[in-house]
Amino acid sequence: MSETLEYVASAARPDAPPAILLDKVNKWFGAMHVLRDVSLNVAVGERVVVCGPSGSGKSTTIRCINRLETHQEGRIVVDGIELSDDIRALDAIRREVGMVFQSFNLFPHLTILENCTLAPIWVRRMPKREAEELAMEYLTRVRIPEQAKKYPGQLSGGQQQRVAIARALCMKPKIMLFDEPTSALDPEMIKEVLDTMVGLAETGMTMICVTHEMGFARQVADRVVFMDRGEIVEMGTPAQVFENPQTDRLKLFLSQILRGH
Amino acid sequence: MSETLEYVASAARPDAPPAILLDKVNKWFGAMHVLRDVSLNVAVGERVVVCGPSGSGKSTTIRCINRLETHQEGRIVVDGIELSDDIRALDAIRREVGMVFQSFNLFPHLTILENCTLAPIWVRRMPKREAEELAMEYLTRVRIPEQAKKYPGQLSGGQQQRVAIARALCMKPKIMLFDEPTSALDPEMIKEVLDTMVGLAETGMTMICVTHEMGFARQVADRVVFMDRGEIVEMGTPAQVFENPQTDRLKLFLSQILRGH
Amino acid sequence: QQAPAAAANTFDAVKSRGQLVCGVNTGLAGFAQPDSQGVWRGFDVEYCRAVATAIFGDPNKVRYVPTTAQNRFTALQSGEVDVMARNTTWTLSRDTSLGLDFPAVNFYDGQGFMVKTALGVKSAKELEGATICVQPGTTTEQNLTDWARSNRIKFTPVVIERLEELVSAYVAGRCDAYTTDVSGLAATRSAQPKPADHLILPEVISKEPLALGVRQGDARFADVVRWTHFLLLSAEEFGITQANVDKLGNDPRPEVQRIIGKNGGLGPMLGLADDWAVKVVKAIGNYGEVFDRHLKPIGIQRGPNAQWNQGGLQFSPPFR
Amino acid sequence: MSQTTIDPRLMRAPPKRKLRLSWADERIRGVVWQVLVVGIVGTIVWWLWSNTVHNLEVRKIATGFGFLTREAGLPVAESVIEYSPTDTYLRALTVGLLNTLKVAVVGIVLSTILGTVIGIARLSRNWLVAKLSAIYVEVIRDLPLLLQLLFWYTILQSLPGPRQAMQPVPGVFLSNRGLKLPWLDWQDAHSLALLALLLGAVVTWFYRRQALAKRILDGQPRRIWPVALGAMGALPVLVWAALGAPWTADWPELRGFNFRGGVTVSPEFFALLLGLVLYTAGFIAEIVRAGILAVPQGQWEAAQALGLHPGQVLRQIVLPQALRVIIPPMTSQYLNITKNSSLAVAIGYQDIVSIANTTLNQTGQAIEGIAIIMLVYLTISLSISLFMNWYNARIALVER
Amino acid sequence: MSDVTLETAAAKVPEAAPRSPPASQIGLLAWLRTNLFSSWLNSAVTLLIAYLVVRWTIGFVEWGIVNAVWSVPDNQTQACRDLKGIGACWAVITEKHRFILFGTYPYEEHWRPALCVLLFVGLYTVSAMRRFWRKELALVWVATLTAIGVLMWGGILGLPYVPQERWGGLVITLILATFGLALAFPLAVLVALGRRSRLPAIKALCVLYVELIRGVPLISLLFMASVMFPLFLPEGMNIDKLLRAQIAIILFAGAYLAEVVRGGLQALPKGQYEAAEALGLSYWQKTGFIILPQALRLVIPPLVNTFIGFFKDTSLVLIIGIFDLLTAGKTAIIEPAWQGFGVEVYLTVGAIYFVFCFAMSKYSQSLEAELNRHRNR
Ligand SMILES: Nc1ncnc2c1ncn2[C@@H]1O[C@H](COP(=O)(O)OP(=O)(O)OP(=O)(O)O)[C@@H](O)[C@H]1O
Ligand SMILES: Nc1ncnc2c1ncn2[C@@H]1O[C@H](COP(=O)(O)OP(=O)(O)OP(=O)(O)O)[C@@H](O)[C@H]1O
Ligand SMILES: [Mg+2]
Ligand SMILES: [Mg+2]
Repeated sequence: MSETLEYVASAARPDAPPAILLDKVNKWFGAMHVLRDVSLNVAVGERVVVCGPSGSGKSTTIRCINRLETHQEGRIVVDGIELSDDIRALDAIRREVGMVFQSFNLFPHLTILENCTLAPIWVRRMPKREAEELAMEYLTRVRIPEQAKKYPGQLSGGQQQRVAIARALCMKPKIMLFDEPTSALDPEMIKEVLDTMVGLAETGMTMICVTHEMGFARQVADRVVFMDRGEIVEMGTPAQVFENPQTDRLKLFLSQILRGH
Repeated sequence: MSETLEYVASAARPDAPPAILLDKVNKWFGAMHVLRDVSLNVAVGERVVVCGPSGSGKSTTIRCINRLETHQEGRIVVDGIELSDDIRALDAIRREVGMVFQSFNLFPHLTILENCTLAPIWVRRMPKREAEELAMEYLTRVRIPEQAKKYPGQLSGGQQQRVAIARALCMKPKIMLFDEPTSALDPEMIKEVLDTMVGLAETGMTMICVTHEMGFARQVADRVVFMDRGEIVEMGTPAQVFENPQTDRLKLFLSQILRGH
Repeated sequence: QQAPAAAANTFDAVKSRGQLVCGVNTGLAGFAQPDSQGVWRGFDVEYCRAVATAIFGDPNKVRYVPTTAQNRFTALQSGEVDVMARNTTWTLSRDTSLGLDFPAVNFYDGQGFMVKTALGVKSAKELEGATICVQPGTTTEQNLTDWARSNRIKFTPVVIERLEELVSAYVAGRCDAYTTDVSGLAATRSAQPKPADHLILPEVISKEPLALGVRQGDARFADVVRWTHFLLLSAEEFGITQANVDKLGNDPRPEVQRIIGKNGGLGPMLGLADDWAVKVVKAIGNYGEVFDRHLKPIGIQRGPNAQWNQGGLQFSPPFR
Repeated sequence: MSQTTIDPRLMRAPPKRKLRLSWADERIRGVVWQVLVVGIVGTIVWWLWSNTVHNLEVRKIATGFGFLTREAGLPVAESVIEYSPTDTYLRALTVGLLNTLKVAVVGIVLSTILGTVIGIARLSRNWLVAKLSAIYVEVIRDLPLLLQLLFWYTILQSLPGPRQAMQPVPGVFLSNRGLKLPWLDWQDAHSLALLALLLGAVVTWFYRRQALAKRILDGQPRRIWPVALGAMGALPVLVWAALGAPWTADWPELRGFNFRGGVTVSPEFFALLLGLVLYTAGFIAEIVRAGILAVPQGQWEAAQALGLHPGQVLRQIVLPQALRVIIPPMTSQYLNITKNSSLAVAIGYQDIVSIANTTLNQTGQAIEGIAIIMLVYLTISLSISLFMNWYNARIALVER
Repeated sequence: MSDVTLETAAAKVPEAAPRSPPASQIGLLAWLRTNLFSSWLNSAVTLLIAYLVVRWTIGFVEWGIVNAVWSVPDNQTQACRDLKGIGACWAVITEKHRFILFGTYPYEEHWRPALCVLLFVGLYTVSAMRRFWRKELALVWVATLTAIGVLMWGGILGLPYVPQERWGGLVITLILATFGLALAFPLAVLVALGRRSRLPAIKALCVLYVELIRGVPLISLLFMASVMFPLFLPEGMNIDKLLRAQIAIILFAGAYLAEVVRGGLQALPKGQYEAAEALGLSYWQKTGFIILPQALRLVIPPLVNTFIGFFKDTSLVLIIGIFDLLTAGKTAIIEPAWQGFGVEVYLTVGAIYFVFCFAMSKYSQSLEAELNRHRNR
């Protein structure tokens, strides 16, 4: 399996230094081994889609990347900074990595605009006026500038998720992580959000996205990673992975999600 | 309009005494007139689907039938017993009428099996063993016998609604009332529940069902009743009502629900 | 503020502060209690004013700190108050183990009983089986049990902390008898709509010398307090009153001359002004006047608090 | 099934984390912060402690619990156990503790009952009943408990004196000395009969359970009352008769100043109990109301539609669900009753606080006295909490 | 869009004229029938309660108004005593109301505590209005409390100095309650955060504090503050009695409020913490901007409940000889002339407590409704 990994990783823009490097990362929850020797190399500007059955460690992997979870073995290097117990390194990385959650996690007591400006003002120490201009710019990009004064509770799920994306973008991150951004949405709203993400992908942003939206993966992903039981089982271009699965597990998985639709 | 009523009512098995008779029933909530001269004759074994816009009094009508609401004018006779303030009559009727609610209303502190055996044991004074056998039989009929020991909170919505149906059946009612049993469910679960109801309809049970599922209505209903603003506006076979609506209101309503799908 | 090491200097501390801090009862009719205007009045309060006058020549340079039965001693120990004029019984253990001194007994009291006349009881010995109202946490409670034991009397206590509630319990008939210091009984009795309905029984079951208190080891300040009390006594003995104290310049009696500081000497020995006594008597009056002003109206007789030459216990050493 | 496919070599245990000595390390920071905070708190405590020791020494205040074995000499009006002023402080304090427990336990039971009734009354369909319960709750909650206690005590004192005592039933007297009830001249026979009654109650209870279980199993109803009558009526009477049927009642009668004989409910106890129960019931009523309202209307309807009777709906469906919402805040109220009983000082009921106050006044052992009060209340509070938490866990809802 | 078509189309449909319900369904009669006389048991209860209410009301009016004595010439209470309880002696309030309200504060200076009470009420009112919920409100608080301190103490601006021992009555109650809660609140927030901390020692300390303080009655803490506190300090050092009581109340209220706040913290979804962390906010930024604003909003009703409890509990300082409202009321009737009129005084004092607590409880209900409306759109 490792040959495949090497091959694919090196295939993706081998010249640039990697934006994210996971090297034999292992993680346990208590005694439960949830990540096993996960190695992944994401080049700058690369767009990676992660899929796999429930409980396979997809969320855990990307949460390790901005250290919402700590890994116990192996190395994670993000944007040239190695994740360790060092708090300064952590701060630096969180500034460079934006994250969008399945359940949006907007701050309900702040307006949309305040949601977007909070971190730039307090973390990046940006002047308020500037932060607001930036926020409006990104809100326009996700096509909801007119909602800026409303509260999250007044928006539909799709709109909320787009705000969440704008909020992350306002920190001008180099890397964006998405954890099943559409799975809490109604079918009609999924499209809104996917469109936004496609637009984002076109700007050349480095992205890792956990999703089961095949169409999206095919359209934007440079690479698809399939995880199962805490391991990366297969990876490759969407075409390789979807049309020509190598392992039984992936075949089974694909048959399931295709049947589900 | 009343000619139509007479005609259809008599068309349905005119020989048997009616299972349910509503005769010019009127009901007010405060000063609000929510049922206006509702007359309906349901023969034994007949399957009636009630539809109509929101707030038209569908729920109120069937809730009057097992006296979760009291009507103020007119007569309601169920299985030969007239509804009045008499508590014994009420007990007798509730024993004969099973009801399934939109929001399932399972008892969350009891297991599935206990949910089903509670009423047989305490109301019908059935021995526990017997009640459990009966419950397992009906749980098998709704295809979830393996969930018997779980609690409602551990089941999906569709499974919960099927438990609710089994629970009502365990009282061996002569009549079943359904109040929008599928409208709180996800599309995939709707099918599970509708299948169960179709199966039930095939046993010849007298049923009144409030639903907007056209497919279901076409498949099982002997008669479709259309209500609006507290009145029965039209009724007839599914074919009559759906293909050949007489009134503007029904036409408008049909165009809406068809557009919605 | 003051530590016990500095306790020897309460006098200086008071002087430099410009105010005397006086611990009083939170409310005891006749002895200490704020009136409708919130001004403290009563027999004990006059002692605070007298000491303040002695030191500053001004009876108003006092701050009153209401103290409860529980916190009065710590208030004094910790320096929260300079002097305690708060119906406190002088006992050996308090004198020794609490770090206090009792410079002067300003009121001789004893514990007695009061009953309703209608009960027909004439002597405390007839109280077998009675219900008796008593305040907790003071010597009263122990006196009562001691007395009951020595007289083989069984009684049911009703133990209520605040005096008002205790009195109202007695008045309402919750108890047959009410026991506290005789002065308190008299005060309660006179406050009743019909005092004649209540009878103070003849037995006095304990000695209750109610004394002023200061911190131990502060002889100088104790002297000031002690001699202020004696001044009030001597003034009464020699007929010096609020009204005539100004006009005694030519009084022939040498003792009177010494008291009013005509020839100087005695005041400065206490660290006070020569005319301290005149000012004190002018402002407060003599012992008898103070007594008549506050205690007589509520029905307390002089009894043991009469001058020694009137058959009482109040005796002032000579001013010389 | 998934477990079998996992390569056993991969079933590794997590490694231990190494600690790096750097301020940037979160764990180092954590340790430093903790050491700092604990150090500061520790220093303050140590400082206060050493001050106290020093002050006690300077002021020659003796410490230690030796005073507990000294003779108390303090009179106690009512006591669950034998007590006379010649007993020790320890015994006096025990009497106080038992008095506290007495009022707390009775108060908890009664206020739970009253509070439940009022809480349900607030949901009554009778407008007057509902409104009055609401007014009751508002008024009771917004007035200081102390004021209420004084109020009830004053009211009870305005009852007639012992000589004019009311006699609602012969042998029962109500006066400002309290409620006097006749009592048996207690003998062994009575103790044994009581024991038999208890035994009978237990037997009946078990029988009832059995009968119900059997009835659920086979649907046959069984009579319970014959067994109940036999076990709780005949058995004690038999025991009592076998032991010679002693029957001399101790009737209260006016002798001298007061009633002698019989048992007494004192006005102090009664006022305290009344005040506590009425006050706490106001709070419990709100808790119960919220609990019942928290059970969705659909549950009532579903149960009714199944044909259950209102009583069965309440017992089988609503209460079990409401209890989960009710129990945690109820625990706080039980704790409050226990602690509020310390206001007894104000109206002359001699609970632990009252007696400990007197003790520390007489002996000057302030620290020990207060330590005893706090220890006693802490123990009671923690026991109540533990019990209620256990009960709460037992009835917790099974979710996913 | 589809709504529009439905509306217009539906409007064209002729509506059948609604019949009004039968007479038994509406109007006063129907209301009485459904609400008061729906069954014979209900009717019986209604009649019984109505009878009792009417009787008590009449009794109270007779006692409190018809037969009452409103004032007597200087302390001659014979007129009151002659009533023998059939009428209230409001003269005691007429005579003593200033003492009850202001205690032993110098009589001529009573305008100062009176002004303070008004300031307190104004402060509460302003704080209660949501449109003033801004940062400046903290300044208003500081300014008002300072002004109150200046007014009460005096000593500057030509106001004569009034030592703390002379303060009393309602002002003391308001001071103890306001300062107590204003200071206990931040303490409670810290303790609640500490109790959820990952650092075991800090967590243990907070748990210890909360459980120890909550487990004992307030009066034992007050007692400790009053009797034993001087022993804890070095010799010669002392703290004002009011301050000691205040500290005891703060510690006690802090433990209770901490549990309330903790409830709010626990109710907050984990996602909020994670989202804030992922944005790179530091612990204190996260706590201050995201966690606390939401958590506190969640627990406003229990918070106000606790406030009400402590407002009343300040009356317990009578145990240590501070003249709060209730103690002042009790002291007012020590004077022999006025002994025996406790009921009138207690009623008055109770009414004052009631006004404040009732206002708080009504306010919390409306606030709860308002905030909830805000939450769901
Ligand atoms: N905080 C936690 N404590 C213990 N176990 C956890 C925790 N979070 C996740 N796990 C476990 O770790 C494993 C991997 O979880 P993870 O959330 O990464 O899966 P996933 O691939 O994202 O699944 P899903 O598609 O359901 O989101 C699962 O078995 C899960 O139960
Ligand atoms: N308990 C009640 N009190 C007052 N009005 C009520 C009550 N229940 C229902 N109504 C009113 O009665 C009318 C009929 O209600 P009903 O629930 O029967 O409508 P429905 O046809 O079932 O509508 P939906 O499709 O929304 O369930 C509505 O206008 C509703 O607002
Ligand atoms: Mg996941
Ligand atoms: Mg409906």
